[in-house]
Amino acid sequence: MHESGDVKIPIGPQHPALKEPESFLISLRGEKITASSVRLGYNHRGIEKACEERTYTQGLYLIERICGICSHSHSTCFVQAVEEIAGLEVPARAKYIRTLIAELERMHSHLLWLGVAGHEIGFDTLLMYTWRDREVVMDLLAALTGNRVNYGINTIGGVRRDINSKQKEEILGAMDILEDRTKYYIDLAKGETTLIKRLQGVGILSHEDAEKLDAVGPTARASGIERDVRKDDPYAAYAELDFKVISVNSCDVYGRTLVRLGELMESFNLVRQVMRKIPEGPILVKPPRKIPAGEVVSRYEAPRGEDLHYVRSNGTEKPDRVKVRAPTLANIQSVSKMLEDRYLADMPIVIAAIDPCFSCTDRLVALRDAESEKKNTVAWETVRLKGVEWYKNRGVDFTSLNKKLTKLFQHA
Amino acid sequence: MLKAFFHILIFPGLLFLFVFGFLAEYVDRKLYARFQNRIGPPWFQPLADFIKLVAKEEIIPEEADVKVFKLMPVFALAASSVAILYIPIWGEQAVFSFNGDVIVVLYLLTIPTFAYFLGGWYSRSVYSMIGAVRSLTQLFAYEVPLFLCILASAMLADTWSLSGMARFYSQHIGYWFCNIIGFVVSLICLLGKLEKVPFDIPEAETEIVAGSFTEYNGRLLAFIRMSFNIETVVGASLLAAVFLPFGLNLPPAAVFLCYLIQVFFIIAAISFLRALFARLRLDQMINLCWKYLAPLAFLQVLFNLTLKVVLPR
Amino acid sequence: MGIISKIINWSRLKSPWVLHFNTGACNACDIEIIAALTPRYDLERFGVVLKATPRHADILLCSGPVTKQIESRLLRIYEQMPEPKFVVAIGTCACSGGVFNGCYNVCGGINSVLPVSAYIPGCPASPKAIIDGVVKLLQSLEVKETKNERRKD
Amino acid sequence: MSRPGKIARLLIQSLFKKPATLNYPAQKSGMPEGFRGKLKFNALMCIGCKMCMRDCPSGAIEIRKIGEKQFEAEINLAKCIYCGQCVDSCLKKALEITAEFELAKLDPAQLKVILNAGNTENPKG
Amino acid sequence: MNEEKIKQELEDKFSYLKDLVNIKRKGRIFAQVPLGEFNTVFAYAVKKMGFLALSAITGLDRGDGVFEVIYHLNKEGRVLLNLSVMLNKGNPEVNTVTSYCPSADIYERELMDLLGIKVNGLAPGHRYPLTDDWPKGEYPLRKDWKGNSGTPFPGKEAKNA
Repeated sequence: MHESGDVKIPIGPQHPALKEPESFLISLRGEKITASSVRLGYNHRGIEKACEERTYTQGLYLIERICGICSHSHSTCFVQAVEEIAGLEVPARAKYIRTLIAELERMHSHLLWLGVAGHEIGFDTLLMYTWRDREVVMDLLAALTGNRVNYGINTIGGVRRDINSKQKEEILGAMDILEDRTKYYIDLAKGETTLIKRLQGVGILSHEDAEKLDAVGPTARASGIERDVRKDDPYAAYAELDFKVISVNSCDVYGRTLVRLGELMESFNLVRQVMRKIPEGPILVKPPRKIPAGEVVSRYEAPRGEDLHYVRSNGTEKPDRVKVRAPTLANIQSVSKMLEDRYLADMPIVIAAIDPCFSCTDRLVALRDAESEKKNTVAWETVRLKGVEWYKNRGVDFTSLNKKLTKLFQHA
Repeated sequence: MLKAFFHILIFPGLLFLFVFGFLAEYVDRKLYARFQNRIGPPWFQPLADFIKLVAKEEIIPEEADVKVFKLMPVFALAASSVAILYIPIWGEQAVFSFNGDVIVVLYLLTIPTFAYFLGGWYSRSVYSMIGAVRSLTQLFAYEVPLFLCILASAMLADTWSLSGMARFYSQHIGYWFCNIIGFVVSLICLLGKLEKVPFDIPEAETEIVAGSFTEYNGRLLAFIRMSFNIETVVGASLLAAVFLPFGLNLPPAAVFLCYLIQVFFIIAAISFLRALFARLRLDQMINLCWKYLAPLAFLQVLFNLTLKVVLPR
Repeated sequence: MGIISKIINWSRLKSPWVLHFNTGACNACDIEIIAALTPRYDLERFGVVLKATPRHADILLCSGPVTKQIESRLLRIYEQMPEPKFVVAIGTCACSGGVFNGCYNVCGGINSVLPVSAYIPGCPASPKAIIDGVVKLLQSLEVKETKNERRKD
Repeated sequence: MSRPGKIARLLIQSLFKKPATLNYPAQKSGMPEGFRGKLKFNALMCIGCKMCMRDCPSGAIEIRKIGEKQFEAEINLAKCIYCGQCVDSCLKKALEITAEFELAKLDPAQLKVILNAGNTENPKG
Repeated sequence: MNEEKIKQELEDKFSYLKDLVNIKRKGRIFAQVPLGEFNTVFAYAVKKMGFLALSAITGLDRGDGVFEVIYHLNKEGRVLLNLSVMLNKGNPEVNTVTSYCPSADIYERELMDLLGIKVNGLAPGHRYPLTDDWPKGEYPLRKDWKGNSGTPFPGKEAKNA
């Protein structure tokens, strides 16, 4: 797919557009992207194997650290699986608390995404404001769970911390603040010309492609696939709550933005419902140390899409196999499609638009990227010629100027 | 002779420019931060950055063409500093002026861009390459409307010397209003020249790391940043001289004060715009310049032509 | 001579430009680093600017356990940074490998690869902790520099 | 209807508003209560069952017998992930979590903290 | 969406699936398919029964010289049909399913790299997730794989102590 003539740019592993070490290889013709490929694995720590040699309790914290942004997603998904195998009936209150944290996490993740998206298109002001407002959620999470990220609220059989009435009020108060901030951002997203210019029609992923490539989460929902595990296969307390699945049909980055903003609004009302409906009672049932043998597939709607854990136990206190399918792994396959004949300038936002979370993705084993080693070894002569040719076609001729200058500097 | 040296080295030459440059950067960054509801850097920040960079180890990438790589930043710095000498910043009279210095100044202001282009081109890293080519492409987009606007106002003043223009406009204060379109357009173009959002395409961080300057570091980077600051000052002074002819006939101190106010007003405007928009794509930017700014500039020219015919002297 | 080097030291302490490199972290520390730059915490108060390329940076902020395949790259980035340069390990994983100790693909903390000047534990290290760490580092440098001064004179 | 510069009003407002920035560290401000920071060890309560060691996800804590019914805990701040599992696992409430989060150290040696009856919270030196 | 119906349909269509299909709970159907018949069943599930989306492919080492590969198919994201197939550790081979679900590609590469399961008919491409110079015959997820170096997990020492 990468033709020899084209300019190849390695994006990553250390690149401002990616907050994580991953490597995309982009072939350019002028400003146009002709081909792109992704190499994963930099973030690979071998978690799946490691889980096999840790007890469920230890494993839980490890799983939580698959990803710092959707930590609650992974840990919940895992404990749900373990509880199902062990046949534990989790108290209703615990389920509601999990739901609460899940929605708060979704808020912080989507606000974060909005900021990052802003940064990717050079709109740092948006980054600054969204992250300022995100701090409200972070404070809540810190107060409720005891940590800003990697909350450690889940434990097998329930949750570790209860919420009191004072916290309830704080939460509701915060929801109001966040809601009108979000309304403002929706207004902004719908109204700011430069923003729309950069997002609309970029990173097209048609409905068919989305289905063919099994896209999940906002990426899929922006291509008109109404799929949300919270509705389709309710877990925690979602069965008892009512909410809409946001989906639009624009199939582009702009659509994904709107979907996420819409989901934010949904999350606010979900949290309000939780606060209203949350029953009294215990928050934890004592789990056995040894989990009986069995196998379970557990699903969870992470902010980025469906998270899927397969857990098989063998009656000991350590799992036999833990398989994690993070949402990004499902979505990453559609990135190349989205990048097809876009401009280089669109690359960061298109990649960002699936809200990639590579630390989730590379659970397995690492790879050393052969291709991005080319960074310094790209035959710059070809690069130059291509560039010159491209601009010549557009009526700009460097070659003569270039010759003159080289002469000049040889004399000098 | 001595006087010339004084002008070149002290005022309004290098020393003044450096100080003013630091001030400009500070104001820009501080305002930017405040627009974003942050505190922002302390007043000495630009100075500290500069000294640190100058004192830092210098690495020259082995692929780079050393001569050009080293020469270009200095070149840019020099070019942008020289320009100030032709711009009236204290009263109506520039240090040096002759009929036609407008064009000289404009071209002096173009040189840095070329310098960055060559610097990036010869550091021979992919990112620098693309950045360099982008900055040149961008140059072709904003240069025309900018020149047209200045031209328009020159035509109205019927002189090719900046000092002359300043004199003319300060005498017919009413005329500045005719150039309002020109002022706005050229302000936007200035953003392009200074490679600031929404036109920071050549150094778009998330796309091509730091564009032409990816490989630069230490002293050379310091020079580049400095020449950007000086460009800011010169550009702002130019616009002030051409479009904001206020308080030129006050007592000298007041004149200088007015000048400062005008320049800082323009700098503030720049950092405001910079906080306001998302970065445009190269093609979008070119569209903007050719489809909207250039025609507007033309309009300005025609308007001024008719004005010259209609209005009595 | 003394005065000049004093000025230089001062400038170094006042404008630490940082480069953030994720050596296999779980993102938690990374987002906290970004959070430390946003209005609530605003590291720019201390002159800290997040730079895109190693060439411009003075301080390398590493987050995460060093995975086997990032090791070489980490070294390369470190080499690309011009002297004087410092490394700060942010988060438990960066300090020691944390929960990832024993994962066959992890080398352990940053200090197993690079000389580290400051350790900021925490999982993740909260923005406040990061600011605290950076400030501690700068203060220590100040002290060191002045000591060197005395030795010179 | 979209127009450029929709955010302008907000910008102007915040120009005249007080920045959202906390004046940390000049003005100390702690974490919300219940924040999981550094561990506290009440040596007198410890019975040396080592449940904490057993459940610790990162092997950050080690309980050592230093005498008859006397134990000391070595906590490696660099390994601890501040999850508080040990506190939950502890049968005798010998371990507590404090909200102390400013743990940055320049010297790795200081990251190992030995807690015993003598000092329950702060490392010596 | 009725799990019973799906179970019924499968069992009627393929007699050898009698009491190999079981419903673990709402929306979770596990079916163990004989190796030889796998492709037909898979094709049928995708083409006829509308299990269009492939959520993931899990490969695992059951220890007793048997590998298991589980295909997690889902229908409009509601019902999960987990088709598992047993392979002999001696010569583990499956046929690619990329022709039915293109997204299977990445999971199948995982199988190849981590368990050393041969996937027939998989289009060439760079390997995932292992590095290109990964030693031959090293398959991390096999139970008998003792791992390359890496600091021992402290938890172990804790237990020994």
